[in-house]
Amino acid sequence: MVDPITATPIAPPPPKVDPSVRIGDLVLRNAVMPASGTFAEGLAEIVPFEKLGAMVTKTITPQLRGGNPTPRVCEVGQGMLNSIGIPSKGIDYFLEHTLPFWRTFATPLVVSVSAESGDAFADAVARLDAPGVAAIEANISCPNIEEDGKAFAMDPRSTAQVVAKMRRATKLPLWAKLSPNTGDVASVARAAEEAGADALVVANTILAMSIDIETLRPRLGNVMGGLSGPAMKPIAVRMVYQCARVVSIPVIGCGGIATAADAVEYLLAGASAVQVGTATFVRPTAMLSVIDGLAEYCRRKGFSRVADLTGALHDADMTVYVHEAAS
Amino acid sequence: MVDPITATPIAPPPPKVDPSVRIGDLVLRNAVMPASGTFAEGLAEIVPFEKLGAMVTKTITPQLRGGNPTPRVCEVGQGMLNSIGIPSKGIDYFLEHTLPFWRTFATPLVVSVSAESGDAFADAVARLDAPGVAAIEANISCPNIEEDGKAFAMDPRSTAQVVAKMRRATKLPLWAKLSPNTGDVASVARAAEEAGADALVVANTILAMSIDIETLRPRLGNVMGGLSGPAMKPIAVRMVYQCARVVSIPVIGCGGIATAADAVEYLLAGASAVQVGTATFVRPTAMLSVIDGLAEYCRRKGFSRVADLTGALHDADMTVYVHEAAS
Amino acid sequence: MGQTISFQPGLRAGAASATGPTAGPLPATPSVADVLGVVVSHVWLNDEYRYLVLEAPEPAPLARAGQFFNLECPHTAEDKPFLRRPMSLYRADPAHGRVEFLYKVTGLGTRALASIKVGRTMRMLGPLGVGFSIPEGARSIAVLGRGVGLATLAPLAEMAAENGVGVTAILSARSSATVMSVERFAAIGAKIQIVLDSDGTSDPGNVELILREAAASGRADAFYTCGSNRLMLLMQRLGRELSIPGEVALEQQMACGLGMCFCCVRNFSVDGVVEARRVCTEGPVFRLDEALPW
Amino acid sequence: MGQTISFQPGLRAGAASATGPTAGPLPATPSVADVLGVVVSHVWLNDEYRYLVLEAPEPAPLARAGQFFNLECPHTAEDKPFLRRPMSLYRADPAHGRVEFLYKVTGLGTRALASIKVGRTMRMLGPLGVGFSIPEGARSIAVLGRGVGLATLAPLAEMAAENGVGVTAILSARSSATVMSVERFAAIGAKIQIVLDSDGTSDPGNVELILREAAASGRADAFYTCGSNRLMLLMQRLGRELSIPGEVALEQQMACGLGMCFCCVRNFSVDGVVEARRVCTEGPVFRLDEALPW
Ligand SMILES: Cc1cc2nc3c(=O)[nH]c(=O)nc-3n(C[C@H](O)[C@H](O)[C@H](O)COP(=O)(O)OP(=O)(O)OC[C@H]3O[C@@H](n4cnc5c(N)ncnc54)[C@H](O)[C@@H]3O)c2cc1C
Ligand SMILES: Cc1cc2nc3c(=O)[nH]c(=O)nc-3n(C[C@H](O)[C@H](O)[C@H](O)COP(=O)(O)OP(=O)(O)OC[C@H]3O[C@@H](n4cnc5c(N)ncnc54)[C@H](O)[C@@H]3O)c2cc1C
Ligand SMILES: Cc1cc2nc3c(=O)[nH]c(=O)nc-3n(C[C@H](O)[C@H](O)[C@H](O)COP(=O)(O)O)c2cc1C
Ligand SMILES: Cc1cc2nc3c(=O)[nH]c(=O)nc-3n(C[C@H](O)[C@H](O)[C@H](O)COP(=O)(O)O)c2cc1C
Ligand code: FES
Ligand code: FES
Repeated sequence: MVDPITATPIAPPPPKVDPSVRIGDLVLRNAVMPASGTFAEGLAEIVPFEKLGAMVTKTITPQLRGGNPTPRVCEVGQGMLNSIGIPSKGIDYFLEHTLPFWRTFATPLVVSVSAESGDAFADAVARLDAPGVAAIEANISCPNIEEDGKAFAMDPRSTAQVVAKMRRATKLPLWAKLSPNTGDVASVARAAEEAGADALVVANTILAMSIDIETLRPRLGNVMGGLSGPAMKPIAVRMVYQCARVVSIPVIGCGGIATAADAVEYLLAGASAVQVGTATFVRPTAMLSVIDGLAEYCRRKGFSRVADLTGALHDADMTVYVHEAAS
Repeated sequence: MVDPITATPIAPPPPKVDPSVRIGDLVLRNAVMPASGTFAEGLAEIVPFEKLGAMVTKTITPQLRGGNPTPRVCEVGQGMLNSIGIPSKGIDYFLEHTLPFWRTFATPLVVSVSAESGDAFADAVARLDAPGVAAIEANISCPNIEEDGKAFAMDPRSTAQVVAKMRRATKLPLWAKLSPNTGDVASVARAAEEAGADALVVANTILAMSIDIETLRPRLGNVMGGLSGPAMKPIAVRMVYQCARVVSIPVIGCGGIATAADAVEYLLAGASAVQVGTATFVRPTAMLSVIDGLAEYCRRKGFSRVADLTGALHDADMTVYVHEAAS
Repeated sequence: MGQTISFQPGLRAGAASATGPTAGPLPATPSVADVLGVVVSHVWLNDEYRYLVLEAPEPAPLARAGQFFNLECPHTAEDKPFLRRPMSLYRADPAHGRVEFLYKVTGLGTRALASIKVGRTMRMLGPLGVGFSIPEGARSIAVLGRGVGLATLAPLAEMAAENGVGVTAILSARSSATVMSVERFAAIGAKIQIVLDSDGTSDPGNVELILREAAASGRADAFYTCGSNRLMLLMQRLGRELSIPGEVALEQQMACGLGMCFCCVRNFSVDGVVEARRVCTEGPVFRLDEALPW
Repeated sequence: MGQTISFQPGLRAGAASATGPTAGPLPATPSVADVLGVVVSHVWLNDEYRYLVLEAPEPAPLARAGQFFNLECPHTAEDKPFLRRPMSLYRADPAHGRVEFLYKVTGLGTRALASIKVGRTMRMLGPLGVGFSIPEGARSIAVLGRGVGLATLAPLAEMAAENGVGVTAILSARSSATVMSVERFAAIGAKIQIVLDSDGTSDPGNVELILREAAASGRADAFYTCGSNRLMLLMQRLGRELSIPGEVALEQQMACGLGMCFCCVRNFSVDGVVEARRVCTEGPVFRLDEALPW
């Protein structure tokens, strides 16, 4: 090519990459969104929300809730533990005071919700069917009081029950956020799909613990908490791979994503989009570099659409035992 | 105190710390032993085996087995994945050729064993009741062919079955090595105890995956593999804590221990001894510094016995929901 | 505290309301940014405290007294802090584009921070949080700090002076070797009282006498404190008794610094009801009368 | 290969037998240790290759040609290798207590290694594995290497020379800029043939001619190769045809280097049966006729 004015040769423009992805009926302008509980209004000054694929709220509960004792976080190597709990002002407060803020952005809003029983979940989901809510993300990694406090998503049966109840309660796209604290995430994924989930988010934090050997006390006020950040990435990538092989709804990868390379790993493993959590604490602009880096990777590797990365792993010649542990 | 010869004051000798621990009927000279699969003859030139609390063999299977395709390991941040599989020359070979080597050391030998069904496990355990074998570690994190390849230790029922069969087959101390790839390790632990295990090892590697985004291929020949090293420590510490609260047999902590501080964390969480795996690859003398560091910690903190660290966590004033996920 | 002179660089979303997010879009010009500072000086003041000066682009040097930054500490061979560390503004110099911190080396993060060399860059998120405010009509304020808390109060004293408000500064420390920032307070003509553990003058009884005297002689239209639970309780009690409004700068473990993670909450007593607030967004400066001891 | 002159520093447990561990206690004086080396020189040879010289206590400088070390690479801001990295001995100098490596910067670990400065220390585990051996009665050997494989063969050539065995060295490289160690081979009076991709001389057909000529003129009583699959297959075929014994130094990903983890296996064809062997313990030097392509 030649510059029409100077008549000097110019490099061809880099090939255009389509960054958009589709999660069920929802088309997102790109594959990157925040993880629930790691995103809020305060980030707007640093990250233009119009650049994100979607916005995801902190989990909201039907009623006012306090959250856990402090300390609520601690570092562990290249990761952190949190036991924030789910402090929440309740759905009414959310609809009245918080939703109007989110509505001022053109980016789809995903509302994360949690409740203590299937019926409470259904009721909450129904109440959230409001203008400005693009999808519901059901945080079913939370304890189910009808099952002795075990999380819904630890078990395919309770997952199916709670998702089915929510499905009947709303026409909004319904995403189920799975827990990594299960021995059989693939079965849980299938149960959620069969019960009517439109997408899966894989995964929430991994239950963990850290002890201060000087004070001999747990480093979290709640004793145990959830591991997030790079340390959990290989585990969550594996779960995305296991889930994507057994469901046909989109899987959204989440866990330790800090760079575009991390996001690519999730997409290749089968994810259709990704959520960035802890990385935003460490580098508030992390999501923006993941967005740019994804397009750059596609350009370099000759993919014309970010969506083409989904499941593009070269594993056809490899034998996979989905359930098999390693050592 | 005064030096009797020079008559100058001397510092009192540091208080003696008893490093020994008891695992059921077995008294170990200290709390530190290698993790199965990360220890072999080749280390003898670097670590005097007489200094270890016990020696633990690579898992042995009844028959000759090949192991997995290469690459068999990859790094992930502060940890590694492996899909070695269980290459094994079989029990007969072990008894004839390998056991005599181990018998030359005064340190108790723990033989790790694995099989594909409850009966095969029982048979293997019976054959290993030979002079020089101090205890059996049953690696029940391996796939159970009677349960569609799911690991025995993913489920309390299959754990109970396989442990009960082994219990009937041997009078040797029987340790059950649990898998972290379960949603309810506490129930698995209880099942193993009820079925007759003398101790628990918590835990094996966590199923994980890593992808090379340049080649678009899994970084392990077996696609998925087990995460070990520091990255898994907070998860395994949590599991030790959960297990130690619900069983009265000793728990042996394993996962990411590289320093004495790591070992102290496990002991405070409820472990009676620890296994060091991946750290030996990174620093072949790691076990020796853990041994020395444990005594040093006890001295500094005023514990007269390393065994007194077991469960010494200050959590009495804290509310614990053993099953509850965090976020 | 009734009407206040606002010294805030502009209200931010989180700071605008302690009860919830505001509706409507945020101001177009960001007043918070994650900028790259360049270390221009970094020295030990004594065995424990380091003084760090950075050149940083706006908005960093627009930070006000009581605000803070969330600093990305470097990694060293031994220390690899994962999260950022919050540090109060010690001095902001918009004219020269400088931001200063004074910190105590306590653990992993500050040990790593202490390794950063002149000329190296460091990401700094801020300015964050709600800074100090001085009640309208105040002619003189009393500040009471201990340890690294003095670092947080020094820019408040200067802000007061700039606005023609007098300052009485009671500086508490273990020994004379660890009193810091005396020159800063002296430079603005503050009436300085140093109280020490080493000679018993830091005893709460003595500090109470000093504060009462300041109040009695009209040198304490408002109270400010930072760095000691015991001194905070003392000032709170006196403030209530003498009807002197006040503010306290609090600390809590932080992850995001931006009001997103809810790890930095502390409890406050608001009209008799206990309420949890995020130190990073609703604080770190709070009304003295609502603070609860920690 | 029949009877061999053993140049091994002493048999080690793992190395003693390819079929399983030996019974009985190990030798009292360890011939493997994890020692702390001090970097005395570390320079770039060209854009890709670095040359590293360390002072290290025994047994490190007793290493023999073909053996290797497992190096603990330093951590940098960008690269934090978790596992060690295996590197062949490039030169051992027991008299001066030195050990040298020549390596190519390829990824995380070698990038981090490249950052280590003169005067810094590095843990090095070794010497590890089974080194080269020269058949008894051999008067002259032919070595064929490519890329960094030349580094592994250089000390073999010196060992041959010390034992009065002549050396023909065929050095293959992309271009003349990347041929390494020529001086090393020249210094011992080896007959050197440089073959390049840039002028087509590295073509297997040409290399075959050179090897055949060496064999025909009695300069190839044994074959040695390292660094190229294609060249290994060529030498293996010729070795079989001409009944020339040989050895090949192989690489495989490693974790422990001590025969414990079984990650470093490669397949070999032993009397027609495929057998997996650990490169770290049964190798890295293997019989050429049993090696399988990778
Ligand atoms: C708004 C604010 C302003 C601050 N300003 C200053 C200042 O100007 N100078 C100064 O020396 N210190 C200041 N601190 C305290 C400083 O942040 C901590 O000393 C520092 O985080 C300790 O980290 P560490 O890794 O070195 O210590 P460690 O004890 O190893 O820290 C372990 C964990 O506890 C947290 N932590 C420990 N102590 C504190 C604390 N006091 N406050 C909050 N988190 C803590 C750390 O963030 C880390 O997550 C401030 C804290 C806050 C919240
Ligand atoms: C016995 C032995 C001797 C060696 N001697 C030399 C030498 O003298 N000079 C030299 O330049 N290189 C040598 N190598 C290869 C060297 O170990 C690798 O280049 C190095 O490990 C690459 O690590 P990296 O992190 O820089 O590269 P990456 O490609 O990022 O490595 C990723 C992973 O692959 C492994 N890996 C990559 N390439 C190799 C390889 N060729 N062999 C084994 N593992 C690999 C690494 O250990 C690491 O686990 C030797 C390898 C072995 C097994
Ligand atoms: C401080 C904190 C709070 C969180 N709160 C929630 C929450 O309210 N609801 C939820 O579904 N997940 C919550 N999570 C989990 C994240 O959404 C995400 O699943 C997890 O952190 C893994 O991703 P990451 O490694 O990118 O952080 C929280 C995580 C953190 C670190
Ligand atoms: C290379 C490798 C091989 C292993 N082989 C076995 C094995 O054969 N049997 C077993 O029970 N565990 C095996 N493990 C698991 C370890 O014994 C241990 O449970 C795990 O690595 C966690 O501990 P670590 O973090 O200290 O390595 C293996 C681990 C690694 C890294
Ligand atoms: S630090 Fe995250 S909300 Fe305050
Ligand atoms: S590297 Fe561990 S067995 Fe070879």
